[in-house]
Amino acid sequence: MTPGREYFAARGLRGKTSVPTVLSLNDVHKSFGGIEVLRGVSLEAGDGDVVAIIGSSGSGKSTMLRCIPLLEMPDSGEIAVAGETIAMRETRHGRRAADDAQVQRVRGRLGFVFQSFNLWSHMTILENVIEAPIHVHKRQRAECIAEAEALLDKVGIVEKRNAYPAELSGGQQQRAAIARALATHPRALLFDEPTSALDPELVGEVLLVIRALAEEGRTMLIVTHEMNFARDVSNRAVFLHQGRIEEEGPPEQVFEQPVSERCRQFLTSHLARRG
Amino acid sequence: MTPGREYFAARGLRGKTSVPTVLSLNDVHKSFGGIEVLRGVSLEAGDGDVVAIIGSSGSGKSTMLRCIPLLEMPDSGEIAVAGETIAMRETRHGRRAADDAQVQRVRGRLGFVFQSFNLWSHMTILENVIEAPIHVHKRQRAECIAEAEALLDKVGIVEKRNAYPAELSGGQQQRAAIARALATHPRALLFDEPTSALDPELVGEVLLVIRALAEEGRTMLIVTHEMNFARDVSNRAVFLHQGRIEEEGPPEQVFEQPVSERCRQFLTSHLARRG
Amino acid sequence: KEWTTLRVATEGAFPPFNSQTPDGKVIGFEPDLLEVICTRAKLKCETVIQEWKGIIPGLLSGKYDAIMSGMSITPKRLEVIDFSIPYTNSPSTFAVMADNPLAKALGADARIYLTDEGTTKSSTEIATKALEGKTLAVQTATIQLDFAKTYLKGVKTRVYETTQEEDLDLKAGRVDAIFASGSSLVSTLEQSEGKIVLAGPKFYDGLLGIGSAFGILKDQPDLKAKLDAAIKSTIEDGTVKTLALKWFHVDTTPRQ
Amino acid sequence: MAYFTLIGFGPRGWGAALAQATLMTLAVSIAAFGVGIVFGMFGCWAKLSGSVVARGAATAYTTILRGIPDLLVIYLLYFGGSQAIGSIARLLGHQGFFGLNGFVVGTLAVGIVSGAYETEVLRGAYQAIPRGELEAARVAGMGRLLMLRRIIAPQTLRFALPGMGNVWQLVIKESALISVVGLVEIMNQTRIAVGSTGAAFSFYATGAALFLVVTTFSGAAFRRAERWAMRGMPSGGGRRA
Amino acid sequence: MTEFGFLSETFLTLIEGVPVTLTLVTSSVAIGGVLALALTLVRRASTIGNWLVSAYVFVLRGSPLLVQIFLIYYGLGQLGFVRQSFLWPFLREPYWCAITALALNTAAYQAEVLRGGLNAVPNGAIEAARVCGMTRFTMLRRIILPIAIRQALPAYTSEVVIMVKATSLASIITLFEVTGLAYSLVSETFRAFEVLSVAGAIYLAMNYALTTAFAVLERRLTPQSLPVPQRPISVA
Ligand SMILES: Nc1ncnc2c1ncn2[C@@H]1O[C@H](COP(=O)(O)OP(=O)(O)OP(=O)(O)O)[C@@H](O)[C@H]1O
Ligand SMILES: Nc1ncnc2c1ncn2[C@@H]1O[C@H](COP(=O)(O)OP(=O)(O)OP(=O)(O)O)[C@@H](O)[C@H]1O
Ligand SMILES: [Mg+2]
Ligand SMILES: [Mg+2]
Repeated sequence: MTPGREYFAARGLRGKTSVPTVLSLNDVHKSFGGIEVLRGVSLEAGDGDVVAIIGSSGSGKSTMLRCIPLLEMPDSGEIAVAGETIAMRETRHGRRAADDAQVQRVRGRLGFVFQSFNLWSHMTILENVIEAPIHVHKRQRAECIAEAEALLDKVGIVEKRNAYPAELSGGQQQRAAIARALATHPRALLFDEPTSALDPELVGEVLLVIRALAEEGRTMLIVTHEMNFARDVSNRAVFLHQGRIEEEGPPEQVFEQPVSERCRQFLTSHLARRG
Repeated sequence: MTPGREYFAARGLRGKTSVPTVLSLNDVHKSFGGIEVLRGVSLEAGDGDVVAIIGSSGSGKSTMLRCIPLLEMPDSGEIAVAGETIAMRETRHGRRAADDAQVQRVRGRLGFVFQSFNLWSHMTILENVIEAPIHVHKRQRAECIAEAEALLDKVGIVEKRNAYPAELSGGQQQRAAIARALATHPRALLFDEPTSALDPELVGEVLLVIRALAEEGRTMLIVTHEMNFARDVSNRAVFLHQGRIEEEGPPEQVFEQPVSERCRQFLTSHLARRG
Repeated sequence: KEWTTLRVATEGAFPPFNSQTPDGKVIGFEPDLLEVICTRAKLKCETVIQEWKGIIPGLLSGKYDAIMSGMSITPKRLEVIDFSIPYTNSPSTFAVMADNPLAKALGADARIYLTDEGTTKSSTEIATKALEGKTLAVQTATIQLDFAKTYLKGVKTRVYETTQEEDLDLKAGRVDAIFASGSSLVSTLEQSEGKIVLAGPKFYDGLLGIGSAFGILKDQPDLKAKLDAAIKSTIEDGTVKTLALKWFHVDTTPRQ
Repeated sequence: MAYFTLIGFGPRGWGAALAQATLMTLAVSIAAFGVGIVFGMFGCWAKLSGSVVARGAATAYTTILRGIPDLLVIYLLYFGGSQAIGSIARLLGHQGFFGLNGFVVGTLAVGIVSGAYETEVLRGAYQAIPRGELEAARVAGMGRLLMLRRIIAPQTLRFALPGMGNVWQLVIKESALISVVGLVEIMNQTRIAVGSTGAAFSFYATGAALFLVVTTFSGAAFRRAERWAMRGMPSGGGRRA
Repeated sequence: MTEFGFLSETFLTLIEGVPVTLTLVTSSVAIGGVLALALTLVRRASTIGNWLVSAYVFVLRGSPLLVQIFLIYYGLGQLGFVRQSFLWPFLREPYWCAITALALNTAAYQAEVLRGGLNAVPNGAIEAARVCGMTRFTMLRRIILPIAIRQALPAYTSEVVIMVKATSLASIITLFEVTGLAYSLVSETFRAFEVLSVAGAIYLAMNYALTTAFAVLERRLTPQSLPVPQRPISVA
């Protein structure tokens, strides 16, 4: 699968600012009950960028991802999507979004795959996928169904389209969640461990899907524990440690010559079991 | 990490019947709404056996595991734990366990780690862990707490002992679920993708925990998508395909010289991305 | 059976027949009369407060021996229980707002006995005509409701559960007149401070019954005889008249 | 008469009587609510049990007791009960009235009726428990009772509390119906006062206010209980968006 | 009169009250439902809204419906300016007062039932809706309410059944439906058991039809209650 790798390597050379920024986090902080989980995270991603986010459990990866669509409200710092900085205001009850309509608009441009899938239990798989295109993006029902079926076929669960989430295996639920996120043609996609429940074959397929999306110019952030996958899929990698970005760069650099001591140590355990 | 590998290789040579059987499934069938998900699965595991179960998404791995403590009622076939065959009877409403007390006794000897964790949301992590030892196994509270804290420490989340499940990251929840399953000192442990939310470091640690348990003579069935992990941890591997066991044997054989065409193909995608 | 004690049920919320003071003492026409009757019948009487809805079931189940609560003798009630002779009989009549022309239109203040068909017909025709297009308030399950159904055909009636509610709607203008027992209207007039007046003729007898009496269980001739004798003596020596004038401001002694 | 004289504690005021009636309402309601919970738990258990007979019986119970006017239940229990006992006693040669205690019968009647509602509330809440957590309890080897006590009951309570609050309100107001058995609770006392003084508004408004006093305190207790039951769900469902 | 003759006559008398009961229930439950939804929206919109709605729910749930009907009908009728106002032709009629009182009351209860349902909506489902850019309203309509209503249905069924019986209170403002007629008949004939049993049978029939309809709805809305056991969807 080297062609993909080369394709990205070429893009990786571009540097950060050569393409318009689609996603950006600027000095984002977030605490839960006094414990600081994010301690100033800054990150930018442009068109076609695929950023892999690695780090140990509890390092704040999910929290960081969840801050982008404001599922968690950052205590401080800025978030921008497609050039639009989300306006915040301080209230007596803490920080809030200043403009709900803006937040909805911004969210409409994003796709999110949750670590715990969060499919809507009262809808079938097909209904889950067509929900946002029809009701948020106001597209034609028939067209949405056709597209949804194509997507479900791509992830290999089209025959489960009329099943409810509770009737699916873990991997099938995860694929449904991926299809749901893709259905709105988002500018940027945020994946929280999108392959955790998938077998190696499917991981390979998801890899192909993500590459195709990158070629269409979509931006992606991918939190993952599978180092092979992270390396293959990304053109940039970020190592998060205790709420800070400890290491950032092209995957070759992060995975092979990490500067940070902590990152090297983290990867050792992986490498140790590769041979 | 070769010592472990050798240890298991030695044990793997024992053959199936040299040690008393702890878990056995005999020709288990299971359908959901007309679709046959398990089509006659037979499997035995003895003291200290660690069986890795691999297979593509939807092949029936979780269903098979869930049949053992009768979370799913098999349509036909027998299940035995620690030499005791679970008695079933046919009723007008289908097959049922004949003796509830027996089922509870058998379940009390098993530990189960769910694919979706299923922590009790109204209890803190510590309470989750001590629940069964105190209330099912009637052990001393103080002793249970001490042991639970040791366990939580082992999986690295002892500082979260008073947090509720909803306040934990995915990996932390998974580790809590593992600690909960270990707390009752079960004869046999059933793991459904126990490392899906874990980073490589933690995967390594879970590996060590499982090896230590195997040395204590505990029997384990582990469903997993991580082939490296499966190979490292097990002394026997089983490849499930469309509800049937297609390949079974020592990990070396299953992973390196699989007989079944389908198994070879499944593993290729993994191997392809290993280099 | 030898009667020495008697448990008597009263609603305790039907002035001026019976009502309560805040400390739970029952006052009114009936308690006063009961005292006299009990002395004369040599009975030790004990009063039980019982909500109206359950007052007859309570008697039937033996919770008390008699009911004295402004209960008129009617054929339907006679199907289930027995009555003593009546101790009071007040006429039924109309009440309207003082400034309403209806006060005059309902006809002259006269005693009409329903047993006399001629006067009944003419006076009810006048009343029916006066009430055309108007609304009349009557209380549910009363002899007055039966009267309205029989003699005031075509008049729109609205049925109320208690007398207080009739008063309120008369004042609010939702109804134009009330048709009720004269003695229960006494408190309506008092509480209205002159804004409400009685109007039209006063009707007696026939459908409207022969008055209020003790309700007792069937087949208890001893008790009935005892009560009847005592009531008779209070009527004859004018005790009933005195008490009626005190509580109702009119003489409601029943005809013998 | 001025309002405050009317409801005051003076010789012509109804204050003391109303206060006593309020205590009676409270006593009856608490007892009946307790009875209702017991019936509700049995009903819920029966409805969810595998037994066809138990389920049928529970369905009949909830359908009939929720379906018929509550007063009928009270009538049947109180007058019917006394009549039955009375006739048995007469057969045995005893005389007189064998009244059942009004408080006991009233409490029982309201309890049985509210138990039918409680059944439904508990069933709805039970079904909201994530299935996975029940499976986790099962594989831990928990028996039915243990699972009920340790997992199902606390979680059911969490989802049932708002509904149970409704049932509590219902019970308080249902207690007003049992004045037919002669208990002087708020509504009955109000009715007597209205009848005796004619001051309908003053007393109805005061009666309503007294009910509000009762519900203020019980409402606060329920809110506390809910907050406690929702522990561990910092982002519990239904948060503001 | 024979026992059977009495029962059938009672039945014929009481059945005349059924239309009154049904119109009162359907209109007040429908209006109350819309109101409850509005209250829920207001409650979630802001802190002040939450406070106001809580106060409303508190007062309406905390006092007897009987008193509420009484105050709306007789209380407002006492006030001179209400009688002068344009509302009087409307408030003059017992029917509209009854519907107003019943709807206001059930709205408070329904809002509470809905809140219980909302508490049971998994947070994950809400988050998934938020990240795909749904407006609050769409989210409420498409995700939250369907799940919440499903959860709240048993309690909601109870509420409607209670309303069917609560309509009997309308008799204090001169609307005689089944219970009102039954009480009149009881105080005419004093055969409480027989009359109330017939009334009970009529209510049972109405409520049985209602609960059956709701049970069907409940089954329809519960895909997971297919014969297969339920499976967890997600944690957290
Ligand atoms: N309750 C159910 N109702 C209907 N179908 C079900 C149910 N549970 C599982 N299935 C189906 O059974 C098949 C096997 O499911 P199972 O969960 O055992 O797969 P798996 O091997 O664990 O897959 P994964 O690796 O994705 O978790 C799947 O196709 C699934 O859709
Ligand atoms: N709602 C919450 N309340 C309190 N603490 C929280 C909450 N959510 C997350 N945390 C804590 O914040 C830290 C970071 O959590 P996060 O979910 O971002 O980790 P992660 O990097 O995604 O880990 P994993 O790989 O295990 O999913 C953890 O220690 C977690 O316990
Ligand atoms: Mg995470
Ligand atoms: Mg699975």
